[in-house]
Amino acid sequence: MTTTAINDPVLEIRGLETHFFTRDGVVKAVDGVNLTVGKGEILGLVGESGCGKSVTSMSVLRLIQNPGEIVEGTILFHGEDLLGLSEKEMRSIRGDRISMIFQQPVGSLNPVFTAGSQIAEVYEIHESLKKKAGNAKAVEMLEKVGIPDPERRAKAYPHELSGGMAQRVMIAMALAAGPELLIADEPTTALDVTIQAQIIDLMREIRNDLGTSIIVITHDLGIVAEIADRVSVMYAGEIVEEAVTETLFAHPKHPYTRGLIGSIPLAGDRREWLEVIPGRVPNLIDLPGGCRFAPRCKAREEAGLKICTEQRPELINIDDAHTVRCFLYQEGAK
Amino acid sequence: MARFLLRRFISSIPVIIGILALVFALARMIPGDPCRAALGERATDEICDAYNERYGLNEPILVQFGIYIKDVATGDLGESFRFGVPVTQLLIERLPTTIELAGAALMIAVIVGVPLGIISGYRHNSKTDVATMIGANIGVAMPVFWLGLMLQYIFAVFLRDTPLALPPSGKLDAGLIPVPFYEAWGLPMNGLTEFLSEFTIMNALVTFQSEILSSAVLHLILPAVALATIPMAIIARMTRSSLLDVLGLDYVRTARAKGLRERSVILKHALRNAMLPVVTIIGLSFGLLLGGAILTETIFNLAGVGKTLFDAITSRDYTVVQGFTLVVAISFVIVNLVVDLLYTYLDPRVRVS
Amino acid sequence: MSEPLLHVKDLVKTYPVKGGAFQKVLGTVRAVDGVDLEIRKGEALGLVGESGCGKSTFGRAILRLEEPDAGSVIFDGVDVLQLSPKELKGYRRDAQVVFQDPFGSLDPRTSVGDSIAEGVRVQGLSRKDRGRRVAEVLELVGLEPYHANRYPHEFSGGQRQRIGIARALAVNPRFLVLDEPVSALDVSIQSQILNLLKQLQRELDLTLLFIAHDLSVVEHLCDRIAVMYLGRIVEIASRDDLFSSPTHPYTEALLSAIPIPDPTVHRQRILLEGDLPSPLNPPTGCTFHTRCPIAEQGICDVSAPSLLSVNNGRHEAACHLRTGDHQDLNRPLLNSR
Amino acid sequence: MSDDLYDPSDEPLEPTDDQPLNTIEASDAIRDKVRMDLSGGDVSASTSGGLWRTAGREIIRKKSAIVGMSLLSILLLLAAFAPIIAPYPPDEVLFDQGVSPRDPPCIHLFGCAEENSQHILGIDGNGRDYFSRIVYGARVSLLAAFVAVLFASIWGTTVGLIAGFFGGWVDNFLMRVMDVLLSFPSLLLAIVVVTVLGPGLINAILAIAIVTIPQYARIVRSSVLSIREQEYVSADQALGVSRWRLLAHRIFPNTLTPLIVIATLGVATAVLEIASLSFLGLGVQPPTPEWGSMLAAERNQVFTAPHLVFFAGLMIMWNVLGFNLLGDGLRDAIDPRLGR
Repeated sequence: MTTTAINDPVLEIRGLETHFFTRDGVVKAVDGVNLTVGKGEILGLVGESGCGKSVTSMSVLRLIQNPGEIVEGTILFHGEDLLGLSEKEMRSIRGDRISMIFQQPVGSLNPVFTAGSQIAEVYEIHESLKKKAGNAKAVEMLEKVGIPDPERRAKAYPHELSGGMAQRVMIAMALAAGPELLIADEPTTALDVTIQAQIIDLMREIRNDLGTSIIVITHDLGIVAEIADRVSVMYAGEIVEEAVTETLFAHPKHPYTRGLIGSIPLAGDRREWLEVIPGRVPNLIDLPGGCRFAPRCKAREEAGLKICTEQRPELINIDDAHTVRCFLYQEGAK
Repeated sequence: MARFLLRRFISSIPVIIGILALVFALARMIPGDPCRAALGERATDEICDAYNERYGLNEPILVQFGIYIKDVATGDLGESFRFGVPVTQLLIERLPTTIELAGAALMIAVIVGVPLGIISGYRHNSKTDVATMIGANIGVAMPVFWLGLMLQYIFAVFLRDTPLALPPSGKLDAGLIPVPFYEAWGLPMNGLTEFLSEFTIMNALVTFQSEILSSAVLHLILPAVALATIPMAIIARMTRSSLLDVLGLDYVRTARAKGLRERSVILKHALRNAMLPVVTIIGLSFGLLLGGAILTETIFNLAGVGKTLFDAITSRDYTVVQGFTLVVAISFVIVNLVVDLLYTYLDPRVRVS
Repeated sequence: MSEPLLHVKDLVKTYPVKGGAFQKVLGTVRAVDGVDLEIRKGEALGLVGESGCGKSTFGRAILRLEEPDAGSVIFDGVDVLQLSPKELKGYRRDAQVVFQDPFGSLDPRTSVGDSIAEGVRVQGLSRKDRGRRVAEVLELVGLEPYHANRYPHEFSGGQRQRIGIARALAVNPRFLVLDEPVSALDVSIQSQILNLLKQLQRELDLTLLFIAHDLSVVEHLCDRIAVMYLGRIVEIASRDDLFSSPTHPYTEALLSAIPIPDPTVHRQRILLEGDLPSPLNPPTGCTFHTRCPIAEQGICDVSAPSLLSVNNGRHEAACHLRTGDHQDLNRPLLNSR
Repeated sequence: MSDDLYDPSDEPLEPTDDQPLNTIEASDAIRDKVRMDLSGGDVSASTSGGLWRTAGREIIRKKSAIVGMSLLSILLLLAAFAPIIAPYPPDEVLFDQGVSPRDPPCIHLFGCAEENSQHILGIDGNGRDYFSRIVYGARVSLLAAFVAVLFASIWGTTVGLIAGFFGGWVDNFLMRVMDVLLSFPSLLLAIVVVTVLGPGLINAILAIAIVTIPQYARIVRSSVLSIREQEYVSADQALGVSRWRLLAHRIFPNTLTPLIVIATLGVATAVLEIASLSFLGLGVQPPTPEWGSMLAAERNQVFTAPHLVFFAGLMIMWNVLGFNLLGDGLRDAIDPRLGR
């Protein structure tokens, strides 16, 4: 899968702004995000906690709850703006054409219903199947996601499942209606490494076998490198860099991306010291003027750029399908 | 399931023994000489000695406790000094009144409280929510005895001669004497049938005594409403806060992401979980109802457990105090057991372990 | 290398599992099931394993935060487990701990300075000296002395973790147990803490036991690495040996499961089937045989392997098929997919 | 706060093992949480970083707390300045001043003849100025409830601390005793205890305190259990801090937060129960002006002089409402997750 896939976009987010209106002020959790996911593509959305990556995904399904609100932008799904749909039309898309899995698989399943019946519910909603037929298809689905003894597992309650098993159930539920887009929000964060590897493999298989487009949201660059075709890096509510995975890891441009890659200890890497990004993520209520990364940016100091604190940088195309939001690469910014 | 039941039951045995000990001790500690309380102040020392001998009151306290336990186990709760009838007979006559009253109150509390809580939690921060919560706060704060008196005034005096007027006290209109069902059906009279026939409304229903039925229902309304107010407010608040808690949980998000309509999300996915703590509180409300019954029955002049108990305390009718307190406490324990059972049914997480 | 500072012999820690009406003991979980381990002066030893493998319990047991059921913990020649509460005071100065949760590890009602000073107070320092010591260690971990008067909720996760480290360092310990010190932190903060730990280890000549689930983090900081599975150590080797020639199939699986942030590297994954077995009812023989891709019936499910030296070196592993009588190093790993 | 609002990824990365739920303990825990709701709301044993200062700021933001505090300040003023506010001493019989029993209210402003002396709430059955008695009643109601809660919370805390900290058979024994006490409807138990002790204000206070001890004991115990597992306690243990110091400096202060909330809500319950006991004639004895007993004295006149019943009850409600709202506000301020 390469950038050519974008020519056949499943999802196009343009200028998305999702804000939370709290007592302390407006939290600009997502502030002008553009994203495109091609057919059969796996897009990695990376960022640290609080950067707005989860809010972006919840915005796609229009599941933002009070006091949050999508204030701006368009979310085109096969060219149709999801933000313009009625609630009823939106419901028919959720869980059917776009579905989602979450970080805490056990907590994401309802404790009082069996795993099977929760999957069957998807068939009841979207394919108007009767309970019995739904249950049968649920068992089939469980088998597809690699759960041994699916009939017995279908009758199990979530607390009887291990984390890995519960995440497979969640995936089965998400895939039940054959969605075109799967959004996986930190799908492996709560799992052990060996289980994490199983789930990553499963997601790759899904894409290969079913052609489902997937957005993987994570803070773990390792997972992105393993699975994603293309990566978008988010910082403080905006996309700061986007590129094909190989390019991004080989030639990271944005100082934040470079810092992020440099700060993780790599297997087999024997650096004496890890790179450090000084300071901390800015408060989303009181964002710095200019570039949001400027207060923590070492490259800016080295280059002696003044504009960084004065003007907000635009996303610029520096290479074939490699965009970055940084004045370092902007002609005439110096 | 059966094993769980058994285990839960066994675990309440120490508590029941504790209750027996406490009731026994408290009854012994109530000031006054039981002999003279029973036989009158003029009983001579000889008569009292004989009396104490007969009732084992001279024995060491542990032996007395042993005798007491044995008596309770065989269903012998002693004899009321004041009425000269066995305490069990008194219970047969008075318990149904209280069960009917508390049952009606609980029904009102649940039927009104739960939906109010749901609406309030669902339409969180709306006008309905704010109004309900103000109402619930006031409801919790109202003294039962005051509410009872005010209801009496409003419905018996203020609304007199209107169709809304309600009888302020008693169980039935004067002169009405219900025919017990066992007579109507030609059944033998025994403890059980007599006990069942004391449920006035039920008895009237199964024997088609419509006049008695309507009178009994009308008489029950005011005390039941008075008694129901506090639990109703508590249940509404609990339902609301529990629903709000659940609505913030991950699996509710999953349900929405599946494409369920909001109504199903709330009524199917959220409510089932939100009801778990509410079930427990309904069980606890029972204790509140029994406590409140003392006040309500006194005000509405109903010869139930509460009023009998209170009268017994003020007239030092120890065996009645002892027996009734015991029955109330143990029924509270049993209600909690039933609640646990219901809980297990509702929550699979508890069921399996 | 230098002599051992800490020598743990056959350490066992069990937990009763209670149930029933009378809280009858239904069974025991052997959280730590006979662990032998040496930590040498000045080294950083990594202890790696998945959740529930007993690695944190091990850390708590050698600090006597939990009382072990059997075994000995010899620190500098003294069996720590035999010390009376009074004698323990000396050990408390020498051995300290940093926890995972930056939010739960500081008392919300105590100022940061008082939290840090608690240890030196126990050791009998005067109030004035305590204040000085607090200022010293705060600077040591990259915070300012005036931070002492603030309360935990005024700090970010990374800063709190620094405070936790300062508290441990205040008594000037020689040995530090780090229980998942970075796993609750954001990536960019993790590297700050890891660098700090490395720097402190060198400056203060600390001996570290670094407990983690993340192999690459451990690799960065540790000289030697032990791998734990269901309460037992299955492999222990120097960092280089472990990464270049992992011997136990579980270690191999763990290594191959680490996501590598380099999309150009394509490895052959060894995927383990299924989940961790219940520690309440562990498998017979080698506890790993239920998930092991090379396990052989009649061998692995019969007897428990012990740690044996690999190639007569300091590299040890517990696997019948790789180190014991049935040794066959060329036995291929079967890929599950 | 804004951070965890929308991004779940700052959870600790390693999952903690799901402990199997023990049926009985689970349902007990819920019962505890729920029991607190009987007196107003629930308080989780764990306290998030909120210190008193932040809590104070939060309280000021809570409408319910403000309303509660206003209601209570008015009562406090009534109680403090009763001799100034009340036109008559509470037990002065005014028959020689031309009143007869249960005279209706006489307010000059509303057309009551000027030559009659003014009694804004009328005269009670014994010829005393009802308004003055209502005003003085605030003293008894506030003081009695406060003392009862103070007593119960001190003993409950002691029991809970001991049970939670020492565990084992001590815990088992103490908690079984508490279970027994909780098996009785509290009003019933209070009635029996007063009967044993003999009626009167002090004994009523004592009775209510005794029957509420278990509530405090259980909430403190569960706080202790959860605090004992906190890493900051482990860290102190590793530093060699003694058990007693841990109990006094770490565990006890951290149990205070839920305790204060429960105690505030508990005052409301105590107000109600003292009034109930007095209403039944077991609490405050006449002629001491107390709302419950004043109401009891006139209850048979509810059809003829309802105002003599109405105002006493209204005052009880006022007091209860004040403490409930304040308690709710406190709880929301301390545990913002519940603040809605």
